Amino acid sequence: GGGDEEATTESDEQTGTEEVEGTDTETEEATEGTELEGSVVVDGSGTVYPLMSVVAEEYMYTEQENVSVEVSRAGTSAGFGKFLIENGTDFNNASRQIKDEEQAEADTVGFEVKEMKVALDGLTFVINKENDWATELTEEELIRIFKHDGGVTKWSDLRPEFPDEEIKPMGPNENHGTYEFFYENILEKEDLVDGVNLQQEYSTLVNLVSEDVNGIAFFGFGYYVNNQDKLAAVNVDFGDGPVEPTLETIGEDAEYAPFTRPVFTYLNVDMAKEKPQVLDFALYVANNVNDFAGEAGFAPLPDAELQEYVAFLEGLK
Amino acid sequence: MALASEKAPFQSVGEPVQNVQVDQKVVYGTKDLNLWYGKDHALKNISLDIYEKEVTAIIGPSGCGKSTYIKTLNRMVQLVPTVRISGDISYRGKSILDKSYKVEDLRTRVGMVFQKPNPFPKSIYENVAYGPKIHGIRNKKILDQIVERSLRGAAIWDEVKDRLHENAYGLSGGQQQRLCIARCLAIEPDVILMDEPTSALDPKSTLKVEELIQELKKEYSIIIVTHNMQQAARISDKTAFFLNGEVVEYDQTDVIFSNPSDKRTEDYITGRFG
Amino acid sequence: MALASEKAPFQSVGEPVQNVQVDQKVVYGTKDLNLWYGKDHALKNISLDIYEKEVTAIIGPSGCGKSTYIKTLNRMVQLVPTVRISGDISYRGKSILDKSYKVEDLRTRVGMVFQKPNPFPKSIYENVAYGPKIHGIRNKKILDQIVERSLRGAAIWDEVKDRLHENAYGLSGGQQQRLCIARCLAIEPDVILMDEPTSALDPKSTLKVEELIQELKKEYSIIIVTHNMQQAARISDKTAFFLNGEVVEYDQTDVIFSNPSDKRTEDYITGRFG
Amino acid sequence: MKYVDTAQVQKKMNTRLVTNNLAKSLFFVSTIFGLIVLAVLIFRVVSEGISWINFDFLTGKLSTNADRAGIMGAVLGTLWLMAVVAPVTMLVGVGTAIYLESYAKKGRLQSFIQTNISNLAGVPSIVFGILGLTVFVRALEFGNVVLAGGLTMSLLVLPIVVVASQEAIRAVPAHLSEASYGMGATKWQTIKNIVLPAALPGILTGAILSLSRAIGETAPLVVIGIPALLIPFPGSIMDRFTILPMQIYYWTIDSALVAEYANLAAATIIVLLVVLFLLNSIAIIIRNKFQQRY
Amino acid sequence: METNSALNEGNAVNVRELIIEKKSKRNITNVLEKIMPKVLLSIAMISILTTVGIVLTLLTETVEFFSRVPLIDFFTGTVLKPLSQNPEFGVLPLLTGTIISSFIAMFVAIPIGLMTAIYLSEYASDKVRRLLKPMLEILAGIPTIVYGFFAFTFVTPILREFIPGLQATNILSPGIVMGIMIIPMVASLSEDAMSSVPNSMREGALALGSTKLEVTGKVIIPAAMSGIVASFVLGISRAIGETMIVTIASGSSKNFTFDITQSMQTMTAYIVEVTGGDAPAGSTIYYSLYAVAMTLFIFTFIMNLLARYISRRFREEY
Ligand SMILES: Nc1ncnc2c1ncn2[C@@H]1O[C@H](COP(=O)(O)OP(=O)(O)OP(=O)(O)O)[C@@H](O)[C@H]1O
Ligand SMILES: Nc1ncnc2c1ncn2[C@@H]1O[C@H](COP(=O)(O)OP(=O)(O)OP(=O)(O)O)[C@@H](O)[C@H]1O
Ligand SMILES: [Mg+2]
Ligand SMILES: [Mg+2]
Ligand SMILES: O=P([O-])([O-])[O-]
Repeated sequence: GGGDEEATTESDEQTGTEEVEGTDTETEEATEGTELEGSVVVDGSGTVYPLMSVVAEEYMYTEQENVSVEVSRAGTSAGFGKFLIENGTDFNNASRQIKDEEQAEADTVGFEVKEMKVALDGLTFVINKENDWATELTEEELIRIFKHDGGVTKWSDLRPEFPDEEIKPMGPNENHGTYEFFYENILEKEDLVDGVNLQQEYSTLVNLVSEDVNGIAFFGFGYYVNNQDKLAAVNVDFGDGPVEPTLETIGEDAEYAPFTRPVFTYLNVDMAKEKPQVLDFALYVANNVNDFAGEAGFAPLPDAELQEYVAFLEGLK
Repeated sequence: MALASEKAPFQSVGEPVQNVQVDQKVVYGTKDLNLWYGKDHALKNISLDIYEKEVTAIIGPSGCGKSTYIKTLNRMVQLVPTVRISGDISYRGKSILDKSYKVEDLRTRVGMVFQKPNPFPKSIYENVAYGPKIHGIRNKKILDQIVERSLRGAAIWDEVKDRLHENAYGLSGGQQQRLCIARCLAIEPDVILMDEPTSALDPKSTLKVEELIQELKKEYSIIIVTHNMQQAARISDKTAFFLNGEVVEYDQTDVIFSNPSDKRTEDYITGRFG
Repeated sequence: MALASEKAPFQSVGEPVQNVQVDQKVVYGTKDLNLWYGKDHALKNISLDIYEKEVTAIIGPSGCGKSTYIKTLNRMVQLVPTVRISGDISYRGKSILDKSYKVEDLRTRVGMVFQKPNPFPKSIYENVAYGPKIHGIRNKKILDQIVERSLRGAAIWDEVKDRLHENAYGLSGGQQQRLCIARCLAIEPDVILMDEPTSALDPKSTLKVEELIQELKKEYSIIIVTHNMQQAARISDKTAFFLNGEVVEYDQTDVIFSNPSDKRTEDYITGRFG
Repeated sequence: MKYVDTAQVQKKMNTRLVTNNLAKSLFFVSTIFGLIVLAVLIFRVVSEGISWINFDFLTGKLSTNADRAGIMGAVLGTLWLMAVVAPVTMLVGVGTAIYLESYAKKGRLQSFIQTNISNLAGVPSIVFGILGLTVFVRALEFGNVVLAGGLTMSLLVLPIVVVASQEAIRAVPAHLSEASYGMGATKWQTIKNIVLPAALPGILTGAILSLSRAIGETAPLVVIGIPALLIPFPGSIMDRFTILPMQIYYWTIDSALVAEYANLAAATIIVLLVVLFLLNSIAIIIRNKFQQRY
Repeated sequence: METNSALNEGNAVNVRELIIEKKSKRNITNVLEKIMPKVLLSIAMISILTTVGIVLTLLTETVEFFSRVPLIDFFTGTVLKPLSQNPEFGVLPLLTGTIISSFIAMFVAIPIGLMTAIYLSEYASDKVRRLLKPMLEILAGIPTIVYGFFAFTFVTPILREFIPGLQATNILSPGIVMGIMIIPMVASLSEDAMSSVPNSMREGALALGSTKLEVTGKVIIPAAMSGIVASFVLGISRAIGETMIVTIASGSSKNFTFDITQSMQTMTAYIVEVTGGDAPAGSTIYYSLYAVAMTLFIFTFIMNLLARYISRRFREEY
């Protein structure tokens, strides 16, 4: 059924494009009409990258042709490394909140940092398509699989009716905010299980799980949505029955809330004051990011929250 | 390739440049041999009989085809991919240009000594034992005997008997050349082809090799290419003079040097050119 | 490098191997010249005077130091980094081994023709104009005159005048060699050194070059290395016989060839070795 | 007495000839093995990517949307990179080669430089990336722009040009320069007028091969840092840039995000291979056509 | 000869005088002659500077690294968890990854490369050689990123058909592909070594009735041994330094294992991972990058010196 799947992805793409086109007309009013130029440098989270790159591209095509928004994706922590220096990057995308020591570093260098949530992500656990037993797991079972002393090495350790085969837990490595969110918020800073396979590239994880019936990995919802033909998501039981991660269930007050996290971009406010194109792009993000979220596999933020950012940014002009 | 189908082990008289009387066995018969390197016509209508247990010298100016001819006799010339041959060469009555004639076989019967001594980068012993070994002789005692006899045959035994297992490159040029002759003797050839075997040697070594050749002709038929006319005069029984790929004259050596019938031979011998 | 400090423009008689009477101007005086390639003693105690407007031939077996000697005369030998020299060579009375003597100057006065014709991969015209150009002559008209005169001087003008701007590699070997002579004439040298200039040529071209040399000696002093003894006999006035880096004999050519005083010269000339 | 038994020799002869023929087949198969892999590789790439190559793809800007993504930016980035690498390596590479072949005395310094160059040739490209990052990007504060990438690549391919130029210079027969010296020419005159023109085909061949190495390298630029999304075209050596291999790299690892990226990567590989093939063909033509036979 | 009279009659130009006259003005020639050696020497020094630059760059940061992580821990540690809360910096996982992948590569490249060299040098006709050699060299010219793609999307899936336990990312597949990439290098250098054995050696052996196989096995290969071995060493060095193939096809697990079906990381891939993340300057992980690079540099440096030594020391005098 390869052909079928291809067809699905294609039509997905198309709907995506239409949505984007729909936004064009809306945002045109927001433009000031002034021609800006120069560059905006964005780095950071690989999870946020798909969202920010689409936003940036659309901004360049429809708003400011002469502004170059460069988006890289070194990972959240590494991105902060480039952000928290003099004349560093303008934005740093993050799939976790800035840490205290990072904030302190910004103070030392001497610039103001503005945190902006850009979307909501659901931490998704994916398994092989052939895996027909672990399609529904409890939150606690998932934690036991990944935790250092969870006492689980085989599926049958989890539930006796599961196969007597070794579990292959995987995830993004420590370069990634996704790892840190998982480590800090879900494992509550307990070590990961010994044999866990941590990878730099999400594509590697997708491949590993799609080829290994005993594999289970966690990453952002977006990487699952784009690979539904190869992977299945675990429906998580947080106590009230299994919840499938979807754009509807992901949300700070929705059913998938325990594994929902906001993703951010951090703005160097001093840069925004200095360079009009940085501020303009920040405004564009705040005004339009919700229109792109679904396409990139994120749940949208409440409008009110985004309007706060708009107000703040307008104030910098 | 071999166009001429008739085989003439004892070539009848009447060939233009052959005034040699037939009183000995013919080893090599060459008839209407033509050879091209690509478009380059290097041998033209060579007809020539070579006789047993004699030294036959081939002389001529540079580029006249001496090496080409001698290399045709053991088909080494065919290592050059562009070579085309027509005509016929028979060795002991059998046409060697025939596809069915195995070159490896021919070359075990026809040894060759080259212009520059070319020992293998191995020990003296291994150099001489190389031939017998590839032909399947593994018995150490027999090999020892072959090596000694060959080195004696090449008049170099006394000089190397104490260093048989040293690298052959430690020898002087003249010794190396005699080693190459020994290597050739080790497979007990019938004919030995020599392409300017002394041209890279000093006068003393040259003398030694010349003496050796005189000795060897009792057992073997020898064909030698040389650019040194005095050498040809000194050691050969018959001499063929090549020019531009043709045999100008082929006769008893003393006739060639004292009373050549062709003006070009005389010009060459008296050093008008070359 | 030059150990001998005394300069002897007109060398007195009394040198062991020099029976030449002093009736002409000396161009090159060589005294006690020794030369080493690293440890290799290539020239041993050479003492030799060379006279104006004569052809001086240098003969000897391969490796005896002929090329080395002739290359010492224009200090080309010093392109080999391991070379060490002792003794003295004077050109027109001035010691050329002296550091203060600029080689570029020496070489504009002493032309050289090599064994293999070595035209530059440029047009015929550019080949001849090369020398004048590097010496700063840029005027097109003057260059044209020089080129024509030099090509005429080398007896090749008629053959190439219609293709002056074609590549020199289109010429035959003999033509190339005469072109190299023309190139050499273009800077109007005083002496021309020739290292086996005909050894790569066919008989016809050899003849042409030999005739040219006879013509050139009216104007220039010529020193020619040759391995062809007949050639030395035909064209030279004096002949030096080298052996193992030593001058065995130096005399009038007819004396050397008809009545050599050294047994080794005789052996060589009669083809005992080499 | 005969030691060599002719009958025995005859008997062995056949086995020897058969062995020889078997070995020959084995050697041939080995030779062909590499070519088969090459064919498979090219076939796979072409079948995945060829239908994605069209005018818009070649001339379009980069996009996150696979359907409208183009590689003009990467092509121009590659050209800009070549614009830095070509002159720098030619100047430094040929200069070094001339020094080593014509001026350096055989001795410590010469063999030190020579050893150093052959060692540099073996230093992993990623180490050059670190050097470039530390020196050009950070210490000299160029940032990750064409100039920094170009200089890094120049150092990386320098040994290729040096060695090729040395060989070309060495291949100029000594009798040509001797002829020039014989006319009273100085050393530099001889090098400039005789040696370099004669060595030029070889030098150019080396230079082109080094260029094709430079535009195919990825690792040093990964280290230097190339943005994943960079839409505007580079317009000078101080602009940020991307090149074809980087684009292939990003699209390959992002194929987990958008499946079509794998096709884009394959299409870009085709373009890169065509460019490399053209460069190498030019090198071969120069080598065969203009090489003087002396 | 009439032509010669031209020399005497048309003495319109006196070249000798012209030359002497011009000589006094030829300052530029003299100046160039003086400064060119110096200019060229300074250019030649750039290559030395490059090496110095590499060594200094790596060394300063490496020293800093070892002030934080003991040398012993680095070289004997089997656990590499650079980003972990309790980081550990054992380089052994990377070393085994590097060595194993290079070993697999050479396992492919040496036999096939050598046999290819034999075929090209001893058996192929000139025409065939001239056709095949450039085609093989294309293999060496293909960007490594393409090989990475090939290993990941083609070779691994095929291998998994035969090797059930093989991971989607593993060291075997990139090892094999690296080997294929190195074939032309081994083949080409070995072929050079074999074809530089003088033809007289070949002729000598053939004239004794040897078959080509015997000539090759008994004369040519022994004579070319040093060049052949040097080509192997250079091949290994190339495999050690190769980056993109392993980065893409072997993933980034820092397993300390000898199981080639597993994902492993090489030193080069580690450098890509860490610099790709551009770890903040000053962190230990940032310095670890340099320590690994230094190790890699020393590794390949030794290999290259070794190759040079072998091809020099054991160069046969023919
Ligand atoms: N491998 C080759 N390919 C093409 N032409 C060749 C080859 N070998 C020889 N020739 C040509 O064939 C002709 C005869 O060459 P050959 O070597 O037989 O001359 P020779 O008499 O042995 O000369 P020398 O005394 O210089 O050794 C020459 O014109 C030569 O250029
Ligand atoms: N560049 C060099 N380096 C070392 N030794 C050399 C060099 N050139 C010549 N020789 C040695 O010096 C000696 C004389 O050589 P030279 O070339 O002068 O001889 P030749 O008489 O010209 O011989 P031929 O007739 O072969 O040209 C020889 O032993 C030779 O090996
Ligand atoms: Mg010959
Ligand atoms: Mg000489
Ligand atoms: O790539 P991350 O979003 O996990 O940092």
